[in-house]
Amino acid sequence: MAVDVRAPEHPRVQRLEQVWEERPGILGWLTTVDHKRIGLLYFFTTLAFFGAGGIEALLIRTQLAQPESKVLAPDTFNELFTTHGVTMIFLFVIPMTTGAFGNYLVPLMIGSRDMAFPRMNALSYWLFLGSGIFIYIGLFMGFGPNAGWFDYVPLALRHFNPGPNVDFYALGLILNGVSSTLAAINFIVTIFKLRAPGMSLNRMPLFCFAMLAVSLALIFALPALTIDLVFLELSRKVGFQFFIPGNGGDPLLWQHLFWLFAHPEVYIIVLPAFGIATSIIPTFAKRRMIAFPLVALAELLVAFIGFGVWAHHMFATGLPTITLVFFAAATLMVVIPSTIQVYAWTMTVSAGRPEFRAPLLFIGGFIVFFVMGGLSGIMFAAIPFDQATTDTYFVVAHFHFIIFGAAVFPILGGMYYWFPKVTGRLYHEGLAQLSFWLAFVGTALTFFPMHIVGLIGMPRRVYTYPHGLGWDSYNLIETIGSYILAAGLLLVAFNLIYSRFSGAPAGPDPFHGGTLEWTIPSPPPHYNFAVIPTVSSAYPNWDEPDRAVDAGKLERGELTYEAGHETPTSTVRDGVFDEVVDMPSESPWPVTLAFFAALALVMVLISHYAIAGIFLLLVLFSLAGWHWKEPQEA
Amino acid sequence: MSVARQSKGVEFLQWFGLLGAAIVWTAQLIVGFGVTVADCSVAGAGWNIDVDTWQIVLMAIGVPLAVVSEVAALLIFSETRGLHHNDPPPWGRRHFFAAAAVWGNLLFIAIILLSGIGAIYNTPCQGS
Amino acid sequence: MTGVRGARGVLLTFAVLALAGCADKQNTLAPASKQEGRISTLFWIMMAGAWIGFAIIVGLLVLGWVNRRREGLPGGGGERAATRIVIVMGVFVPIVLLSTLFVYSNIFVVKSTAAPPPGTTVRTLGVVGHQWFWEVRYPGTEAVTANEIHIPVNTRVNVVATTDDVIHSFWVPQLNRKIDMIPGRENRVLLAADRTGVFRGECAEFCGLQHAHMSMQVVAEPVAKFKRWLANMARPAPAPTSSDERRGREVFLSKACSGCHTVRGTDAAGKIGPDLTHVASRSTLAALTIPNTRDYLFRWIHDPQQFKEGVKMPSLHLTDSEVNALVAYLRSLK
Amino acid sequence: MSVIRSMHAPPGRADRHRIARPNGWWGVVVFIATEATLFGTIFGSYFYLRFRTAAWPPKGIPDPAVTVPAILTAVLVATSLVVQLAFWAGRAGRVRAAQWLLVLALIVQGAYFGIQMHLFLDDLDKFSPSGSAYASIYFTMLGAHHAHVVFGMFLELFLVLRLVAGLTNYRLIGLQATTFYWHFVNVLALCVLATQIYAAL
Repeated sequence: MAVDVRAPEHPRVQRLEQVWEERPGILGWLTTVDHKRIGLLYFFTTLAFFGAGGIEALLIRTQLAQPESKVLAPDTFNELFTTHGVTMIFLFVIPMTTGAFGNYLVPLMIGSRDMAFPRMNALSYWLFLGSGIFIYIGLFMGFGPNAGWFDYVPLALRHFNPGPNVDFYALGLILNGVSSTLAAINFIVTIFKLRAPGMSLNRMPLFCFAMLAVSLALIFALPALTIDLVFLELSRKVGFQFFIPGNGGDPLLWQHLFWLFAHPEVYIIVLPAFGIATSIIPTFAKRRMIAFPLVALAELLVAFIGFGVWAHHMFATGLPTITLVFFAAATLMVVIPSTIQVYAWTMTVSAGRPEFRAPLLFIGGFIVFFVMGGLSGIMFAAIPFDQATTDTYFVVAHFHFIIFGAAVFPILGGMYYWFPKVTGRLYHEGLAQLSFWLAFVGTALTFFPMHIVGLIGMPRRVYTYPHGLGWDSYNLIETIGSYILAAGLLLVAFNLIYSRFSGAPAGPDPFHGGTLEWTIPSPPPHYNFAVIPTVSSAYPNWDEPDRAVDAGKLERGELTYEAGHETPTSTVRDGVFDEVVDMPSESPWPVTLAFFAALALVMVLISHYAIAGIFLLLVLFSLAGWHWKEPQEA
Repeated sequence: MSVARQSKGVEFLQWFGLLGAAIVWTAQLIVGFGVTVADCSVAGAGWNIDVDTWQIVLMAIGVPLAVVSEVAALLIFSETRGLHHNDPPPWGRRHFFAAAAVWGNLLFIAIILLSGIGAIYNTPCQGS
Repeated sequence: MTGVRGARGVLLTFAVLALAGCADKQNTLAPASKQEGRISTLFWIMMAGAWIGFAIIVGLLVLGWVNRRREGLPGGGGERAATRIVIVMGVFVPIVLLSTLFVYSNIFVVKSTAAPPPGTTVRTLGVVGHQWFWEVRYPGTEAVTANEIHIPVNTRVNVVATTDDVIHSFWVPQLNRKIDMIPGRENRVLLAADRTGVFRGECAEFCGLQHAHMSMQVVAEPVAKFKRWLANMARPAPAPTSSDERRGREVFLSKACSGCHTVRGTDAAGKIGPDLTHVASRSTLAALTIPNTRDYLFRWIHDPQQFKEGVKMPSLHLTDSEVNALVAYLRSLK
Repeated sequence: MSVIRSMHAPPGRADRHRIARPNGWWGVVVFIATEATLFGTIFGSYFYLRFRTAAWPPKGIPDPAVTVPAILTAVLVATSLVVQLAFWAGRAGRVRAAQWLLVLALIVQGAYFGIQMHLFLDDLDKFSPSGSAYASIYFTMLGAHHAHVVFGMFLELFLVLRLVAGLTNYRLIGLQATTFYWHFVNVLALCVLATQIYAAL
């Protein structure tokens, strides 16, 4: 079957090698537009931030292990929990799932040779890197964000927060938002236009549906955050009055805009995890997903209804009940796409012959934690109960079960699952399963007691708490759990590094996965597919006749496009072959543009607006330089 | 009626069945939420807005429209009964979306009803 | 209600033991008012449902594991049967259950626990959030105090919650839901203790450096006792009797103290710190950070920062004798 | 099945004629979607703040001008036609025509922008954005739109320069995208105008 497609000695394949090869060395990485290399850049960068966020979490837990402890000063604690939140959400989970997994896998799953806008793809990465460095420079200079990740005004305004801490937060996130927006545009067009011939929407892998949902959500959610941050900076830097009650402003405007972004954000965080789960489950259950269309729609529905629930973060602000009920209703019904998926996953596992290897174990853990976090989430749709427990550790427990249990577990499972594809080597199964159990127990121990300690009155974001309120033992258990969890994560890292160098060779398709990435060699060649596959179902790798036909095309030179730096496009709805497009090759401009953009924000931070303007001109200049070289000139 | 025209109609039915209810709910949320905010704020207080009437009207328009889009989905679904969701487009795709939308639209109908009822049965502008 | 309690015992051994075992001072599930009672009932009902739902999913996963060697569902049946289960359990059942929950909680419970409109209760009191203490006012009287809210038992008290600086959140878990204190807004919450006692509360919205040290307590007492307390609170500060106290007052008025604190009946009318007119009648200092004893008061005046880093009150570098005099004076402000 | 494959297998690589919208078109459409949301958020904030203030504009702030902005907007919207003509000319291969039409659009839009800037600074003298929430949102909204006009002019300028070297598929798509962007900016102009003069009605 597909094996023939990869005959490396074939002249067409060699030609493709020449056409798609990129400059080696550091310069190659700086100018790369290859979605796989960009994916790896994202992967390692986000892992670094994951480490930072994890250390922050451990410091927080250490401080809270006992009442009245003095491990951290209050201001340090406040910077740490704020940066922990910002890091894990904006610098780890989202760039990891979209940037790393999405970038690497989407083109492979839809049978394309790259993303629709490769240079813009590189730009998203460099902007993201800039935003991360920007925020962390603040932290290391002792000006870490310190008003909580949702940064409520007036606490975040200059009067109560004179340092540059919040400016690092706001400007850093504006840059981060631009990066995510560009990435989202890229994913949408890629998924719309670059699908292999025959891959009509109803034959698109569920992972791609998830990425499509995420990208659409980002497109419509991020502007609210951007505007909110602009309002905030205008208020802090030049005294605009959006949030000052005396002059017609309203602190709640910040909250409305922030949550209008940040609740869809929550679904943006978990949706790719759904996508990873729906990739891993069929492979190891050895059957196609149950209720496939329903699951696909569910992923889109979560993203869509997610826009109508924001005010459930504001139930305690004294808004009229008649305003709140709209959001309570949507909050309850947004549960149902998730119940659909949870039952579809479990049913697929039951109906198939599941092989509980590490990736599936992590998905199992994901389902357990996601259900737990989901069920406590339902409770917040009950307005009076929400008002009783919001801003307590009950909430902290809820969203960590979602963000850690439901988003990070699939990420870990996905790391194991696609590790052979990316490296060409197998991970160590025994260690992997051990790492799962450590992480599972650690997560349960860390976050379950938070429910109880919240119900018995512990508010979130306190740097210490008095003895004698019955909170001590739970906090100690949580801290112990967090260290077990850290051990589990380190074991994952060790396993992957060790296997990278001394794992057994994996071959193109170690798990017999259903989607297209398993039809090509591991690691994938620069051009991904020697023959652009023609698809007739959502699990093309299981349609062996199709693959045999593809293999035959190499000889005939059908759909091989080795003449130039090209890939075919297709129609949006039905994946009918449309045209062949020239793909741009490596370019120095994205990284240059990102550099100037970051400098412009630094200048805004230190209030040198004229210089910032100059850097903005340089940004436009780089944009011109970028488009001066056109793809067909490659 | 030419085949092209007919397929255009079918195409519209499929997309309306998929998106109709969602759009209706979006409209209800924006208007319904906006009205409550306006009525319960400093300036709006003077405009004596009758929130309940607004909500009833919104439901009276929204629910039927959502039901229509559910019907559209059902029509396509019955039209494509027997197809597999991986069958060749356009019919395979129409079946795919209809099969899902038939259930998805129920959510929007539920949300529209619950929001409306909640807004009507609670006391206007009473802090919560 | 009892049925729920029964169910909770079965469903929740872990949590219940935990909750029973702990101190109840700030426990949302140890209600001391009808309102909080309704809310905790709502919680136990949702909790029961949640555990059932959780058990079903975990059960299905376990079944999948047990059945891992055989194709098809454990009970037989393939794609169609599985899809039917997804639709019934994933769409129909939740729509019904969640809609019921919506009506129960967001129409009935929400109404029966909501803050009453202004002027519909026997008593109204104003609580103003400050970084980081609670100013308590009793409209219609002179009484102003801090961090210690006295209310008559079995009486509906309408609390008007406002803020002087950033957003705080007023929360007495055993009495009712919390309410945010937001600049430019007047929010309300109902307190109606159905038994006497001291109920601890804490600021729930992150409000800066000392968010962790912004607690308060609500003392629900018999009406007569409350009336006596309020009458005393409304009176200006008692005149100093001993020479020590007199000297203390001198220090208080001559040094920076009076710039931030008010002692009614003297020239001290500062608005930044808590009103100290009857400070000696309170059981704690600095929003429940330390007990209000002679020793602690002494150390607090010496260097407040050691207890509450970042608190607005500076160390005035007073001599020990000055501080002793101040302590004597302040302890006389019953 | 076989039907489908025969349908998809292209006759060699030469086949360049397009049966659907190009990637660039989709790219700009999605970009416009997010931009539209951005302005939607601004308009939303404007009316949210309006609800919370009894007098709009607040005391001491003059009503916004109506006539001049209205005329200016009309002029700007007219350039949509010019840019569209430029695209059609380009598609028909008449490169020079396209270039000159773009130049014409640039001149008109430049004039528009100049006068708008004058009005903007004039308003700044009359009342400060840090005086009231009304002023803050007023200047933010106008500033945001002016920035978009500038960016649109930058795109046109870039195309004018590129078209000197003749027309390529890539530049034609760029021209189409820019045309689209301008239509969007002009629709925004109408919405901004409506919001801006709302306070005077």
